[in-house]
Amino acid sequence: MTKEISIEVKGLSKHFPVTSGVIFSKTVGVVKAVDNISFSINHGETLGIVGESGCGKSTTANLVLGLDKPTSGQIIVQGEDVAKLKGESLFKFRRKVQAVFQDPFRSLNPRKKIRHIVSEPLMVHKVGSSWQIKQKALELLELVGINPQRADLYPHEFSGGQRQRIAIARALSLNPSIIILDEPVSALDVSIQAQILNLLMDLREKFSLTFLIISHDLAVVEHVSTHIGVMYLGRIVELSPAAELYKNPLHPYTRALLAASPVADPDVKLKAVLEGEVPSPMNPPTGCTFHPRCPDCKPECKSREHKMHEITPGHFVSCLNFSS
Amino acid sequence: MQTSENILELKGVKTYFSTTKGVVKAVDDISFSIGRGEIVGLVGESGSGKSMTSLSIMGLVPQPAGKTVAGEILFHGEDLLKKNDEQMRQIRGDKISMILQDPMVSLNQILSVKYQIGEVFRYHDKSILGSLKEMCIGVLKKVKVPSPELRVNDYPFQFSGGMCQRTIIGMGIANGPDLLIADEPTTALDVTIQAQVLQLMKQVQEETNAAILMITHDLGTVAQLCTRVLVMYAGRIIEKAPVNTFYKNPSHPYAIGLIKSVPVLGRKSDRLYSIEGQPPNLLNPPTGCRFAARCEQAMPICTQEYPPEVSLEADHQVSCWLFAEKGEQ
Amino acid sequence: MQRYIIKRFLFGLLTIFSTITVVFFVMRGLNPADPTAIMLPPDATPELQQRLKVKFGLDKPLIQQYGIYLKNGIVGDFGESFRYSEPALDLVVERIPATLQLTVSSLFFSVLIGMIVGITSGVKRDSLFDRVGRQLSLIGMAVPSFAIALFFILTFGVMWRIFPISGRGGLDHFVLPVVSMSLYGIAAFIRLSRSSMIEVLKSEYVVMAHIKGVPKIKIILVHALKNGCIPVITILGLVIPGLVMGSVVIETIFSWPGVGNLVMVSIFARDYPVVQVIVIFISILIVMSNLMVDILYAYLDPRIRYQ
Amino acid sequence: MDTLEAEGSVEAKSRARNRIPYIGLGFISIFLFVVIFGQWVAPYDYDYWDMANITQPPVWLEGGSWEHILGTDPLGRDVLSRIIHGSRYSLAIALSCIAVYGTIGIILGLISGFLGGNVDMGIMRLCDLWMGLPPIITAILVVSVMGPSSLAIIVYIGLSGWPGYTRIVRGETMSLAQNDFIRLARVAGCSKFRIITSHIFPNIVNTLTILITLDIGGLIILTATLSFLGLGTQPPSPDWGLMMNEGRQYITYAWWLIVFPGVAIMFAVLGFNLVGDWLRDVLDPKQKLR
Repeated sequence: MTKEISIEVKGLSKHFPVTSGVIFSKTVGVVKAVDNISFSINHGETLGIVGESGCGKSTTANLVLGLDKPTSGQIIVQGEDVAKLKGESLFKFRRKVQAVFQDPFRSLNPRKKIRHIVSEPLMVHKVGSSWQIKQKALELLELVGINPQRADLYPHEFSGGQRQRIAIARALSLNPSIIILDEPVSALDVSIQAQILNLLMDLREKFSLTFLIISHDLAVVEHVSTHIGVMYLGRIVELSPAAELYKNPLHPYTRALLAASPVADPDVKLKAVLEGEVPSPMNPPTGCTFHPRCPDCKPECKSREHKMHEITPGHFVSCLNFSS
Repeated sequence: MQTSENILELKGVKTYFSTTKGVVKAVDDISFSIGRGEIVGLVGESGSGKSMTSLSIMGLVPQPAGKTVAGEILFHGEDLLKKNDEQMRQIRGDKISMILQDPMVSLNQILSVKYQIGEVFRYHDKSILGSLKEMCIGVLKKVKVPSPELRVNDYPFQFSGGMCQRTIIGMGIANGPDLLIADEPTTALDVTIQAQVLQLMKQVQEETNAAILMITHDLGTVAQLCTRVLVMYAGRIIEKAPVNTFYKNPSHPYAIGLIKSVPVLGRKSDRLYSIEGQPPNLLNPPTGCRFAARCEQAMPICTQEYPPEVSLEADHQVSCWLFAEKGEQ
Repeated sequence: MQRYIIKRFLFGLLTIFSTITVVFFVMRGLNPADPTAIMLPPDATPELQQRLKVKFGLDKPLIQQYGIYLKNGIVGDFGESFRYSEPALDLVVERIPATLQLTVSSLFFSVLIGMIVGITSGVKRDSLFDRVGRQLSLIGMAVPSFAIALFFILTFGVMWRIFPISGRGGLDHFVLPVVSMSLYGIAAFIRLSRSSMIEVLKSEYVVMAHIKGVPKIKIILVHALKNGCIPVITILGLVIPGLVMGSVVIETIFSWPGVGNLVMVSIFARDYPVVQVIVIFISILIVMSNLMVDILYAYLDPRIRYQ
Repeated sequence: MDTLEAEGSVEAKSRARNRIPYIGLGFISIFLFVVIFGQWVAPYDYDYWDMANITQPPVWLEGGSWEHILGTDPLGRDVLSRIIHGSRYSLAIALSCIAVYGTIGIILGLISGFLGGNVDMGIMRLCDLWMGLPPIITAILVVSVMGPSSLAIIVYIGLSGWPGYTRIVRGETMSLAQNDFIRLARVAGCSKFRIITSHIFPNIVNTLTILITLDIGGLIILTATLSFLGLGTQPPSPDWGLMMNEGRQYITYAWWLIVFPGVAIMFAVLGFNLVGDWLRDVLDPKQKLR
């Protein structure tokens, strides 16, 4: 496999204005949902992004998918800047990047037969004749383990896991090279979750796909990813190869997250628990946004913002303790 | 069972729902007991009937469709199913209390926190013990809500999710219950907040020595908190074991599959084990073992007759033909 | 909280102002008929007509008329009625009490009876009381108030002669108009508060209250009632304009000497100054009642209070 | 709790399915039958003056006859025939009103809900101001400009009814737009037009069906009321409200002139309300629309 860069994100920010007013609205503040993040994913690799709710991970997914325009920064997908795409070029870009989202109950149009759900991208992009499209849809269903004889049923006749399979079939229909997975298994039961994760990994192998997987569940992300980024209040605080992150977590937040994730083994006991709660993104703390909860906080942390530093090859962290 | 005194004992409890399509057997013949100071985990996937089990104990099965039709629920040896509404009301919130899953919707958004905590005292004649406000502040202090004197007058929408769940836990333990049922208490919370709440519950348990029935789908939470595990599948309990035995040496094929299908941090494998298929419909559950259709080791008898509960050790029971006499034929 | 009320108040003023403006231009600008033609006998000379126009200021350009209208309006001069040659404002003001008595008492009965029956129905869902109440409320919503009024006149007024059927006088004059005006509202509030109650009783915080061992009656009176009132109040804001419509109908049928009666007479007589004053009165009434609904909202729902 | 809720909604839905409103459907079928075949069913023309039999009581009273089952008015017109012909006016006016304000309301609601931002803001402010303009004032304005007629009713209701639809459609559209299948449609490259027509609109059809069914009843009442006040249809049309207005002056000795049209209104409205209620239970188990 060549080390070809699939997605490169440079200094990406997305700020949402907060407005108030009954008749005339005025901007009273900004939420920095995503604040100056950078990462890159090589072809065939999987980057997992973990973080708690409101840390900006879903906004990141929307930006990479071109559903939202960034406030600043660049997203370069196979040589093209997503933010600059418009009209025809954006339409073409859609063929390369597809997505699977969290809630299998909300990600399929309840009024359409699953055959139409799976073939809609093909119809919109006019790939082949209607007969070919129909055949392709059945093949895709078969591929993800749905009996093609059920193609004329509606989504409500399927269970959560099956719906997620249908959503995956749809994402694959245009032969994309990149798939964005936004919490793909968090709405599923444990035994179904394993089925879907296995399916995703098989498909990645088979079609040499590049994944960007977003989840709050560190164990799931660790299981499928080659690299992991940890997000806190709109920023990536640590980015490293998956194995390295678990063995040698550097940022205090990463350590806290690892300690807080309950492990399904009674011998591994919960370690130190992080105090306090995530501050409001409308009013983030100065300096390092993590400093009010940080066990290793130094006076300078309150005022100085940190840049990412490469500690070992491929392992970046944004913390004063490691900025040599 | 392993402790001398059982706080709660369920014997053959069945809770059914009548719908126009037929009877849904949400809880079908389950028996277990909880000793003083134990933390018991009731594990199962969505739809397995674990929430209905807890509502059956509370006597709060949604009426009129649902009803506990058979069995005994013994609390300190007295059958809760034989109590009238007023007697149950006095027990609820005092001797038995419960924590619900989503803290943001289980508090009434338009009543103050003070009022809602106060209800626990007011309706169990505890208000003579002191000023209601002081007692409410005490509750918030116990569950470590910051600056309780000020926050007590707030409304739930001014609290974060974690604080709401702390408040609910506080209400649950306010009257020193013997049994606390926690129905997915951390599912709606973020990872770091979840850890705080779990730690709080453990601490509370140590202080009050209340028994906790922890209902969850998260095997991680169970491993961290519980002393004993009950596994529920499609309305029935299929395995009961101490927590160490359960994780090290599970017996029922479903329990084995469940444990193997969870990704564990730091133990990356290429493939997860996965149980193929879907749980059965509780409207018309299969006559035999309910897991038979998904089981790799299914035998002919599995689809014909429900397996009896077999004791492998003193406190390790399993309902599976692999361990029962007839199954070896 | 105060900011919220002030904002609502300012929005109300804007509504009144835009209503006045729209009404002025539509009535004087788009209107094909010449009001002076109606005031005068058919054989009147054009010169007489012109003099009348000058008298009422109708000869000036429309925008200028509007300016004059606003300027005079601020000091309470809304012109003279074409028909009665009296200040339009006085004509309307003397009829306001009669209308308010009618509308306020019907609103009171609608809300009171409707909510009591509706809440009881919701709590005792599928009981005999609920089933009977539901059917009656369905029928109540299917009969227009003018039909009820005529039916009452027929039975209580004409056949049995129990209650007077026209005019305003003692308390007995109130019975038929108020009852016929309230029935639709009662039916609507029964249905609304019932479904709102059922919704609230299903919620998690009611389960939580049961878990805490709160007695059922307290759950209904404190938890469910307060939450269940919020959608009812929302509808209240929408019911009030309907009530104004109802009062026009009822006042016409029972010859009730109120504003609703006057507006019908004035429309057919093309007595614009009076119609305009009535329009202003109605929009003030509606804006004020909306403001009251907003305040009630803030009182019940702390989420608005602490905005 | 999730299973519990799922069971609950399934139960409510199937319970509603089993309780088909036969009475309501019956009323509607009779009403529609009369609307469509009234011409052939009615014994007389609505404006036929049988001067030999004026103010004749219904057949079962003394002086009544089988020629005029429900009696005649002081011009000798057959009450039954007038009611049968009048059904057409009620339905036609109600449907035209819905067609006018429904179209405006739905389109603005879809635009407002899907595009959001300043467009949404503008449309919503317009809605607020419009709703602040009391409906009776709109009626007064329209009638004073156009003169009383059925067209005036349609114009007035068409102009004043749309904000309600806009708000509901906007709300539904916004909550649908939160759904991941809309995000996925964008990811697939669907155009805005396609998303609105093939993803959003089919999902609000249920809501619209309920709204329209429940609205027809209300509109029959409203138009009858306006005609009764003399603001709507003019004589000699057999509109039910107008019939009651004309019958009012004979209330002391010809009660049938007001009772029968009133009963007709009641049954027609009751039919639509019963069916609308049932539709809401079946199609909207979450009871978003009260």
